[in-house]
Amino acid sequence: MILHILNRSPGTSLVYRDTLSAMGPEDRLLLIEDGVLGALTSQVRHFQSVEGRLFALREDLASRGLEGRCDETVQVVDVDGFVTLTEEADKTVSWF
Amino acid sequence: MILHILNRSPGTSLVYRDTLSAMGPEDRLLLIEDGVLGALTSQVRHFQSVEGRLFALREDLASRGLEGRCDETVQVVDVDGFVTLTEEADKTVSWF
Amino acid sequence: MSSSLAANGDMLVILRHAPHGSSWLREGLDAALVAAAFGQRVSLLFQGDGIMALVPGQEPGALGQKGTAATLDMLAMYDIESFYADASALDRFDMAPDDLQLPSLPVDGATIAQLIASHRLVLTF
Amino acid sequence: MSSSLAANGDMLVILRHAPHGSSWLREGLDAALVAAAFGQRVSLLFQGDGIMALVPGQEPGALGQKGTAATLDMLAMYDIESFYADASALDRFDMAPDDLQLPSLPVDGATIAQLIASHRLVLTF
Amino acid sequence: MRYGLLVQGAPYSSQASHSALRFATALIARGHQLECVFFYHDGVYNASRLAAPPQDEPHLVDAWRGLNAGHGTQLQVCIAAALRRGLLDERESARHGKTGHSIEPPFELTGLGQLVDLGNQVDRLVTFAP
Amino acid sequence: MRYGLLVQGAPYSSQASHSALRFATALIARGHQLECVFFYHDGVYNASRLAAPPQDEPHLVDAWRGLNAGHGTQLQVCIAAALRRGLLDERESARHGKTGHSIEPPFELTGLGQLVDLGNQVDRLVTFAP
Repeated sequence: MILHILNRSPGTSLVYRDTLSAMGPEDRLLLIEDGVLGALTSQVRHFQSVEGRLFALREDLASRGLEGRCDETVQVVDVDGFVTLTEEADKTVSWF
Repeated sequence: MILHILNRSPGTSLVYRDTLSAMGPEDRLLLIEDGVLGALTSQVRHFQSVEGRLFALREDLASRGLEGRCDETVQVVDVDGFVTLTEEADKTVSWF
Repeated sequence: MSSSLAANGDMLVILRHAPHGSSWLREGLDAALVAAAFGQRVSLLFQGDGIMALVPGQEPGALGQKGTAATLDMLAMYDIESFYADASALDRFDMAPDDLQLPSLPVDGATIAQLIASHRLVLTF
Repeated sequence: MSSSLAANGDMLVILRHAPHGSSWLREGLDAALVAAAFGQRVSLLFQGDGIMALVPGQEPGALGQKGTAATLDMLAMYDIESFYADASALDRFDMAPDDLQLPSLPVDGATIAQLIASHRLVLTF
Repeated sequence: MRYGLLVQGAPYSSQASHSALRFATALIARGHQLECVFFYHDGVYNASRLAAPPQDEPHLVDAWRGLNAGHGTQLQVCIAAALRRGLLDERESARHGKTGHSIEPPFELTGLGQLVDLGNQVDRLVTFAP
Repeated sequence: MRYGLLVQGAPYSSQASHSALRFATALIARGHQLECVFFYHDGVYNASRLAAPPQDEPHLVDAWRGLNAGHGTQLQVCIAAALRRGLLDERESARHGKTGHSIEPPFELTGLGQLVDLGNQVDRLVTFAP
C-alpha cells in the first residue's frame, strides 16, 4: 500500500486527475493543505474512485473553518494519524 | 480594451476558466510562459470564446520548441508586440 | 448580479488563493489595506479558491500562523466596504451568500468584467 | 502498455512541469542525474505538462537560460535508460511517441501505478 | 508612456523574473520610461546581493542592477515581505540584531504605499507572477 | 522507524514548511527517529539566518534549529539550489568573492548525493512541496 499525499485544490489544479490515475487498488490518498478543499461535500465527487481510501488532515480542515463541511465518506485524521498512515504505507508519493 | 495575461497551462491549472469569464467583449488575452501551451492546436479549444483576440508570445513558444505547433487562429507576437499590446490596452490584468 | 452594482474605484484587488495554503491571500489583503490607508477607494473580489477566505470559523494554523480571518475584520476600519464574491465559485463550493464572514455581493463573469473595467488599477493575488 | 514493461529500480523520478516556466524540471533532472551517478537505477516518468520536456527543437530562453533539452542528452551517459511518458498527456497534447527527443514508452495509469510500486523511492518534481 | 512592473516570483524558481526583464528591455527600447520595478511576495528574493548563479546562466540580480544603472529605474522591495524572507539591508539588519545584510543599493526596502503610489503615477503597471 | 523529510517550499510563501515541522514533531512524539531534513528547490530559503519574521508569527528558521538541537536531526541544504538563490555559508561566500553569509550551522550545504543517501538510509522519505 502506497500513501499518496495531495496538497492542491481541485478547484484550481488538475493534478488530482494524475494522482488518481497513478493509484493502485489498495493505495490511499491523504488530502492536506489546500488539498482539503477536495474533501468538502461539494467537491468529493472528484475522488469517487478512491472512496473508502480517502483521508483528510483535521488540522488543515479546522484552520480553514471546514471541519463541519467535510464529507462523511472522508476519513478525517489528525497529524498523528498522518504519521500512522506513513507507517502503514510502503512509501509515500507527494503530488503538488 | 483590457489586456489579460495568462501564464498557466490549461493542462494543469483551471485559472483560464476564471480569466475567460472575466474578459469583456473587446478584451484581449496574451498567453506567456507555460501559458503558451494553451496556444497549441490540441489545446486552443479551451480559448474558443476569445478567438480573434487570442495572442501568444513567440519567444516562449520558440524556447519550448512549440512555434510549429501553435494553432493558426492564434496571433503570435514577440516581446515588442507584447509591449504594443500593453500600449493599446487601458490596463493589464495578470492571471496565474 | 445587475451590472449597475459594479462600483467604480481606484483599485480592485482580486483574491484567488485560499487561506493558510500560501501567503498570497494575506499579502493581497495587506496591499488592499495599505492602498485604503493611502486614501484609495478599494474593492475586493474573492474569486475561485479565494472565496475560502470568507468561510466563518477559521482558526490559526497548527504552528500558530495567524491566517487571514482577523484581517477581514479590519477592512471596515480602513473604509473598505465593497466586497464581491465570484458566484460560480460560491456555487461550486456550495456556499450560501448569507453564510460568509463578510457581506459580499455575488457577481457573475460579466459583472467581474465590469468591475475590472471600472477600477483604474487591478491587482491579482 | 503491458504491465510487464514496468521496470524495477531504486528511484522513480516523476517530472510534471514543463521546461522554462519553472525550475522544477531542471531540478528534478539534476536529482535523477546525481542519483544515477551514485549508482542508483533510475527511471524517469514524464507526466502531465512534463511531457513538454520531450518536445524536439527546444532553445535557450530569451535571456540565455539554458533550458533542459541539453540535459536530456546527458542521461544516457549516466546510464539512465528507462523513460516513460504519460500516454494520456501525449494524447492530450497530440504528441506522437516517435516524435519525442528521447525514446519513451507510453504508459497508462495502471502501469504508472506499477512503476510507483516497483521503485523503492519515488520523487515528484 | 510611463511603466511600472510588479514582480512576484523568485528568481531561478519561476520564469517571472526573466519575463519581466525581457519586457523591461523591450519597453525601454521602444522609448518608454520604466519608472520602477516593485518586488513583492517571493519577488523580493530577486534583491539578494548574495546570489551566486552558475556562470553559464543569466545573473538576474546583476540584470536588475543594470536596469537601474542604465535607465534609472528604481528597484523597490516590499519591506514586510522581505524581512520575513531574510532580505535585509544594513539598517534593518542592525535593527533586528543581525550581523550582515542581504540587500544593498540600488535595491531599496520600502513600504507597500510605494506600490500604491507607483500605480497612481504610471500609465501601465504590469504584473509578473510565478 | 527512521524518517527523512524533503522540503521544497519557501517559508512564509507556502504551507510546506509548516506542514513539515508539524509532521516532524508528531513523528518524533510517536518514538520515530527523524534523521535529516533535506532542503531543495525553494525549500533552501528555510535556511536563511537573516529571516526576521514578525514576533507574533512562528519563527520557522528557529523551529528548524530546535529540531536539530532537541532531536539531532540534520538540516541539509542542496548547495546547487542554494547558491543561485543567495544562500551561502562562510566558505562559499569567500569562494564566490562575497562579503557576508546567509547560512550557518546547524544548516549545512551539501550535494544532492546526500538526498540519495538519505533515501537509501531511511524507512520513509516524505516530501513537502509548495
